[in-house]
Amino acid sequence: MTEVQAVRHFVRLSQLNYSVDTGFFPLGSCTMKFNPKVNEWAARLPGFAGAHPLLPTEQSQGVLELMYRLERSLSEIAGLHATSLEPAAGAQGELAGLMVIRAWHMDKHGTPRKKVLIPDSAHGTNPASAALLGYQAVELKSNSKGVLEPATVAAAMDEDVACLMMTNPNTLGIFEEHVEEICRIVHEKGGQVYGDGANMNALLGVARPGDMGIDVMHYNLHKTFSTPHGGGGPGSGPVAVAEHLAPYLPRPIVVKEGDTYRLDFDQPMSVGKLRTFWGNFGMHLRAYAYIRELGPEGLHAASRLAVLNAQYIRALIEDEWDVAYEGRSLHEVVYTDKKLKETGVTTMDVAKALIDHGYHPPTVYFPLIVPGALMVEPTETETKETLENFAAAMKAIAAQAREEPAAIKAMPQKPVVERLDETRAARKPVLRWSPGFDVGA
Amino acid sequence: MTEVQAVRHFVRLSQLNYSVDTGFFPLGSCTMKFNPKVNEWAARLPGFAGAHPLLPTEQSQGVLELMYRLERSLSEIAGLHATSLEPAAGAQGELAGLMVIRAWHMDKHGTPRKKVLIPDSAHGTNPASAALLGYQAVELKSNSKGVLEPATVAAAMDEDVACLMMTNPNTLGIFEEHVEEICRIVHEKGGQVYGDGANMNALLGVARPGDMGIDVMHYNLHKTFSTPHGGGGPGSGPVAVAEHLAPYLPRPIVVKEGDTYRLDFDQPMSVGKLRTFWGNFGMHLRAYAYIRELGPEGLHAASRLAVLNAQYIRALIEDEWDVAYEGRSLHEVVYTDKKLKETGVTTMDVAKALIDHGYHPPTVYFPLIVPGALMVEPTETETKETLENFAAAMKAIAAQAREEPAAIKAMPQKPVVERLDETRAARKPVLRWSPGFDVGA
Amino acid sequence: MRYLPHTESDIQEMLQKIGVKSLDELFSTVPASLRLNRALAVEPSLDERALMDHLEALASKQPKGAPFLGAGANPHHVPPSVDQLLLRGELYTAYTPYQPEIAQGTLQITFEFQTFVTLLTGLEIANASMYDGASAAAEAALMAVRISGGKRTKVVVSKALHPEYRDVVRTYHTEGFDVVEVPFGADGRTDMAALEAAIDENTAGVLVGYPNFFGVVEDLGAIAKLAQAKGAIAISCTTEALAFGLLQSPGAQGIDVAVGEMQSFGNGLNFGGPGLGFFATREKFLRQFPGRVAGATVDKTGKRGFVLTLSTREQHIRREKATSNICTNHGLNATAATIHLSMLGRHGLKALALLNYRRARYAREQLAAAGLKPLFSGPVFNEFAVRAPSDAIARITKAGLSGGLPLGRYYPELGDGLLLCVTELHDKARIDALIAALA
Amino acid sequence: MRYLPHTESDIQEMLQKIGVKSLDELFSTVPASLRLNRALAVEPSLDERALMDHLEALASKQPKGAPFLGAGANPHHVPPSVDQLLLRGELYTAYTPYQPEIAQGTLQITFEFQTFVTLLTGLEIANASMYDGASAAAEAALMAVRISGGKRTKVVVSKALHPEYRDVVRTYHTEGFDVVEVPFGADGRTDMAALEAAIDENTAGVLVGYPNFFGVVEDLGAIAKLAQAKGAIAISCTTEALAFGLLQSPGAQGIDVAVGEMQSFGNGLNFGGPGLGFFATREKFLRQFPGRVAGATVDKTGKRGFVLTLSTREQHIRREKATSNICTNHGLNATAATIHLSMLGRHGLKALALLNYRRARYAREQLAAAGLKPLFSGPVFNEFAVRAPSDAIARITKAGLSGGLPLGRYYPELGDGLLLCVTELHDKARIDALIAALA
Repeated sequence: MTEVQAVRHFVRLSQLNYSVDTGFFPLGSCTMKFNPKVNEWAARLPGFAGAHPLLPTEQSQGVLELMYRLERSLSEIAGLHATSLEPAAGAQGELAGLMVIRAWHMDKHGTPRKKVLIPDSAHGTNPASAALLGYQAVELKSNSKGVLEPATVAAAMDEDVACLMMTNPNTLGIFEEHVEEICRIVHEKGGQVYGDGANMNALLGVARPGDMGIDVMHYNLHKTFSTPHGGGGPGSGPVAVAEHLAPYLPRPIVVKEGDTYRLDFDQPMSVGKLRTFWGNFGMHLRAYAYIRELGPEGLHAASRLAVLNAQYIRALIEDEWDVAYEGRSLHEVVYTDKKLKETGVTTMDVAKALIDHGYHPPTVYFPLIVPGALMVEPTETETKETLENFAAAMKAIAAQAREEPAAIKAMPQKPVVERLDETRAARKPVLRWSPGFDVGA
Repeated sequence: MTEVQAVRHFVRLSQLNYSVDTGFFPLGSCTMKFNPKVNEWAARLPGFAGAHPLLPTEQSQGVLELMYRLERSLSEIAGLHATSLEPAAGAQGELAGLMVIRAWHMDKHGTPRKKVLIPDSAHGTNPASAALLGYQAVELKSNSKGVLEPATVAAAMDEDVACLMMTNPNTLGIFEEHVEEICRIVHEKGGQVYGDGANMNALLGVARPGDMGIDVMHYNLHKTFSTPHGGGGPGSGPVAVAEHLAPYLPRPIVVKEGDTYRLDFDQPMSVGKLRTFWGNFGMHLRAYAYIRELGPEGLHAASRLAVLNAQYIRALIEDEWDVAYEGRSLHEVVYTDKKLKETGVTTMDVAKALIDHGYHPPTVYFPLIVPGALMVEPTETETKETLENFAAAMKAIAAQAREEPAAIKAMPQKPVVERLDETRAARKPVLRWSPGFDVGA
Repeated sequence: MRYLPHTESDIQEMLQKIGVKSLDELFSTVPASLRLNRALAVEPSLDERALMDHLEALASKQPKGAPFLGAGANPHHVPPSVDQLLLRGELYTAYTPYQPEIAQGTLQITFEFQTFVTLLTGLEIANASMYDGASAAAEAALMAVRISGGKRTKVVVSKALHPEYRDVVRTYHTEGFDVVEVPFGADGRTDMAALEAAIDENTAGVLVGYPNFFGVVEDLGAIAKLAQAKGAIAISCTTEALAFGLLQSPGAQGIDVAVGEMQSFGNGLNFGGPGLGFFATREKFLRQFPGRVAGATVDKTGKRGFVLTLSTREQHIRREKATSNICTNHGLNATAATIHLSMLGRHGLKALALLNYRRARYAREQLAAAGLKPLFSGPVFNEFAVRAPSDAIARITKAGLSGGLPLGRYYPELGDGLLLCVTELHDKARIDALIAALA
Repeated sequence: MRYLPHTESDIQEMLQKIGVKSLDELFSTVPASLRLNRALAVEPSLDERALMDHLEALASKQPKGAPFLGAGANPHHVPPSVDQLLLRGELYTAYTPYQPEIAQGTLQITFEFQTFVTLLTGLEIANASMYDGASAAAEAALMAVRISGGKRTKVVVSKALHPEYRDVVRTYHTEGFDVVEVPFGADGRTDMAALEAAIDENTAGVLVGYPNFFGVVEDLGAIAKLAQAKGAIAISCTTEALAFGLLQSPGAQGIDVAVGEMQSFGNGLNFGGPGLGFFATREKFLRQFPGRVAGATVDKTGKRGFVLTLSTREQHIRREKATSNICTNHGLNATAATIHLSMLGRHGLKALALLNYRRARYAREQLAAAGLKPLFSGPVFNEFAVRAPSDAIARITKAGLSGGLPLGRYYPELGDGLLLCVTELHDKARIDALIAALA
């Protein structure tokens, strides 16, 4: 294709996408906040975009200094000792964190232990990561308020348990108020506590996982620190650890000696390498820019306003939409489709109706413990007016569901395609163009 | 507005525009060719974007060298002696060219003379520019083949005529085959010939205005040399002149002395300054990049393929669409709505119907001498397939006009608004937002 | 070939359909005597990477960092957000919005631009932009003559107006009017007594800078009164539109036409072009004012939309009777300014103007302390003139900085004057470096 | 505050509607003992301009120009057209396309990416990308074990595979399999006799580079036969995907799984990340292969559309039974590669690969003439190792150039080896400068 053909093709395709730059994207747990444009500018500086990972230390000072400064910020925000920037995404950060715990157990107890405790509200990556390392995932039930009881943990905790993985605030958006006691229980049996950092956007400058007793956590820079999601990555999942776990971090780490920054490969206890080179530097620099843009006050304000926005929507639609758990939630709120039960309209139908109202749907059917879950996370970068318009759409859909359920079920009508046949896609997979390509018209 | 609000607002607005980057734009006389992306990259180099026009010569060598190289290229392409890059757009280039002619007459004949001869197929800017300098515009009729006859010029030519303004190929896309003789006639009476460069895209490396006898011409860098149209500028309208007119060019000009480039203000005969500083450098650099991208062979190929594309459309739709003048045309073709007369469908209706077919309409009702004119200029950057699809749409519209004229008259339906009430806009002008702003819904 | 999509077989098929044998035959109407028959003697083609290397080499010859120099091309921060929005092809590869249904983006942005111009100038109507401040000033002078029905033929111009603007006004005056210049005083403002004396019943318009070329803020209210007392149109011309963030608007001071340059918002310097001329005036001159303008209307279903309007004033309709010969304006530059102003908002605009004012004041005070006294006593915004040593430019260049305009270039009588500009691009360290270089 | 749109009155109205008195009260469920109650000790906020100056200062510490170094991060020309398309917010600020109706752009691009991967590798199916070449290699090893139903637990890896890739494969092997390494010969290729000896009935997969870490092109056909003779899966791993423009595809040589790094297309170096892992295999492994995948289907009206499919293999459905724990992939990098490959086309790809090959050959020949002999005798593409003086890096740096990897870092036995890479970014002048520095 010539340049003009390619430009037209991809411009046209881009216009078929919904994105943060085109509208409100309240996708729970994904933290679709605004991606500042200065960060994209920074990422294109030739010194950064053209930096080769294997040049000598003296030819890498600019990029290493940036990584070092980011590492210090992330450790401070987590209240932990050190952070490895290496993991490519949250799931790899999780894997790295579990490997660190595993290595620590091997070192300290001569065994990796066998089990990992995971609350029923956890992300799907948690059990998958545990399984990848050969751990048996043990599910813990949350109580009727949506939080984990110390007694539940105590009952499951024994010396076969390598760690407890928890998300705080959890995937219901609720702060695990017993976190300190839970950590104490796990630690007493020689276990470690892994904190999934997916929901850190609620806590910046408010509270720190390290202060709660959490030993390891990963960040999602593409959530909390505004690096763009890219239609499916790249992400970046730095893993922060308490001091006793620092020797096990993936290698290398960035250190500062005098005025010089260098990669330190001399980590004999390290779990090794999870990927080539030193992490997704392209994302590091955006996250670093974001942290410097906001500073301490800005980060704190971001979390407070993220929570304010979520609670404001909750207050606006509380008469029409059932909240899964009654207690105070923070930066996201999980609704159920209970009030629509008799109409036959499902959570998926609501999601598709929101598309026709001009919004990206919330996360649906997650967490799994909530029937027909709709998980709304507005983030702090949305205006009061946007939240009010969204709330109005949610109410309108609830009303229309009662009056014209069939109309809701026919949505969306506005996008370029209607609901797609996913079963056909999976049963007769067509995964590439080919001369005989003829799916649909 | 915060950055996110502004981004969404302008992204949304942008998506309401048709553009070269979204589709075929066969707007006659406007040369909507592809705008190479490397040129946009170049325009953002800090050394260019941040260059101040009043720094000392030694701090301006990069930009001056570029301007000098562009000036040399434009003079060579025109077959003329020197080019001033100063005019901000074609219309200002025209004005500058006429001023140069006027100053030359004053110098040589002690009078600016009174009249300017302008063929009936000319651009509207030609008489407007002439009038601005106090000249009386005298219209010359083209012959039945759409070209200017030497006899017509001879009849109108006297010693009160400052110049003849002509476009070649003219706005019918037809080469003025008598141009040499016409120039001789004008010159014999002491007049000058001004060449409107709007249609230079037909002639790059094929023939040169200077070789035809033309004394002055302006370029539209935003047509021939692919600088983007920007939704209405900025353009750039360099004016090239024969040697005898060079002393009158706007001041300053760029000169090279040894390895140094500088602005030469020492032009006592100059017509003066038409604008601040030294021209639309932002456009100069894009045009220069374009010329360097294509080189001599590429420029020649561009004109040959531009003509090929226009003639191919003509061949594809010749049974359905009446061409205004029968003879061979070059890079653009003017059609009439004659064959639709009995249907009641007008040229404007055809234009609006093309919108629903996914195309930008051609130029309509221009040139004025063609009733219901539709002026199609595809440019060289379009594929054969695009031209065939467009031709199919033109045929489909002709057919539908006969069968369902009312459907055509209701078009366009696909854009965000239907046909707008232009009379209301002019009668009750609302030219800005205000607290009571309430036009429409 | 790059950008040219045709394969050899495409070309052959197309020629066949057209009914000719070769590409050359398409040009059969061009007389043989006029055919070039050789390659153009332009430089050879470069591949994309080589072209980029070549252009980078040229760009890298330019000095780095923001110059301490405005004079109608003011160095300001262009937010990456503005620049990235401008890179959207839908905006920059669109044409003038003659087909409004598929140009609502450009049209609404134009409408918003007009709104911003009226808000900044305190006037009622504005056009969709002009080439630059100087051509806007010249068009204002032409309009003043037009308003008098051609009966008044003189335009009085302050000598403290930007010299290039005065040049351009003179260039445009060929037939329409005479230009009379009025001197400035020790405060750097237009000499009011001389101005009063110059304005008479033949004066169509009075044109002054605001701030003027020396960065000095004129007393527009008094000037407007003098002009209007003789039935002339009062025109202010602003080369640094950011000043509107802090100064009282021209409209509020009684000015009839406010023109100038708005490159400061969202546009780089680009060696002085393209600029962004703005033109605002009173509603009563609606049918007289030049340039393109967008207006709101409705479609057939009553839905709001925007169109280019009042085009009966324009050349493509009026031809030789048009109010101006302008066709292409500077739409993309206006788009940049509109985006930037939207992001700034009223509060951000004021804050940015204040930051400029404070930094310039700091520089002025420190320079004065270092012995570089102000040239003029009048109030200033972010530009000001000082008395400087004769080797000032050499010292500045040696310090790795750039800028400062020796006023002798335009005003031989101000030989030791150096015009400086300080904006948000000049942080304290950079200002201190300038002072160290000049002290 | 920047990016935070709330005014003070917005906040008060919102708090009132919620029914709390302060922002602090929103956090009432966070125990007081856990509240931070101080500002985070992170660096202070910078305004946008100051931030840009700071980041530019950091970036400017890096060397200029393309390094003579690949080793899995290959310096290539990224056309501005690719970069500018990537700046479209609709592409880079979208999420993973879980709502297909409003993500057809991302989904179709993913589908096109998968198509390109199958075309380049000569295999039948490909996923939507992985983190990088190394994790793709590790996932391929895991898949080989999975295909054997867990019965085979050994993976044989060539020592001429990228050392970091071998590291990563080892890191992933914790429970699933053992890694056995096989040496390379004097030609820089995997030692075939040793390889044959290492493969047994417990071998799940055999993994080699193509070209390998030394830039040497392995005999994939022979390797595939050795692996398959023992029922093992043959895996090739390519760190420089541009080589596919010139070399025979892995699929055509009988390879079962082709993985590697595709950063070379449309992506910068970015200090080594993000990369763009690709993963292609035979259709019969459709239900076993890892990662996200897009497929074509129809909507209710029969119109074609794209969806993520085969997700029953993925963690958000399968949780601990998933084929991989990968959730986010490298979609935007895949988009960049898709755009670049679209523009290159078959012809452009081949031309670009040939240009790389020729320039590298010129450099090799000139280096050899200057006394820097090739380290290996095997055929190469655009990377190659030479015997270099011990101060080679110092000389290169002194010449204002960068790159060359001392092989001793990873292979102590190759102490005088220097790995070099030459691409379209290195013109003759730059190559000659390198040779002059090393001669």
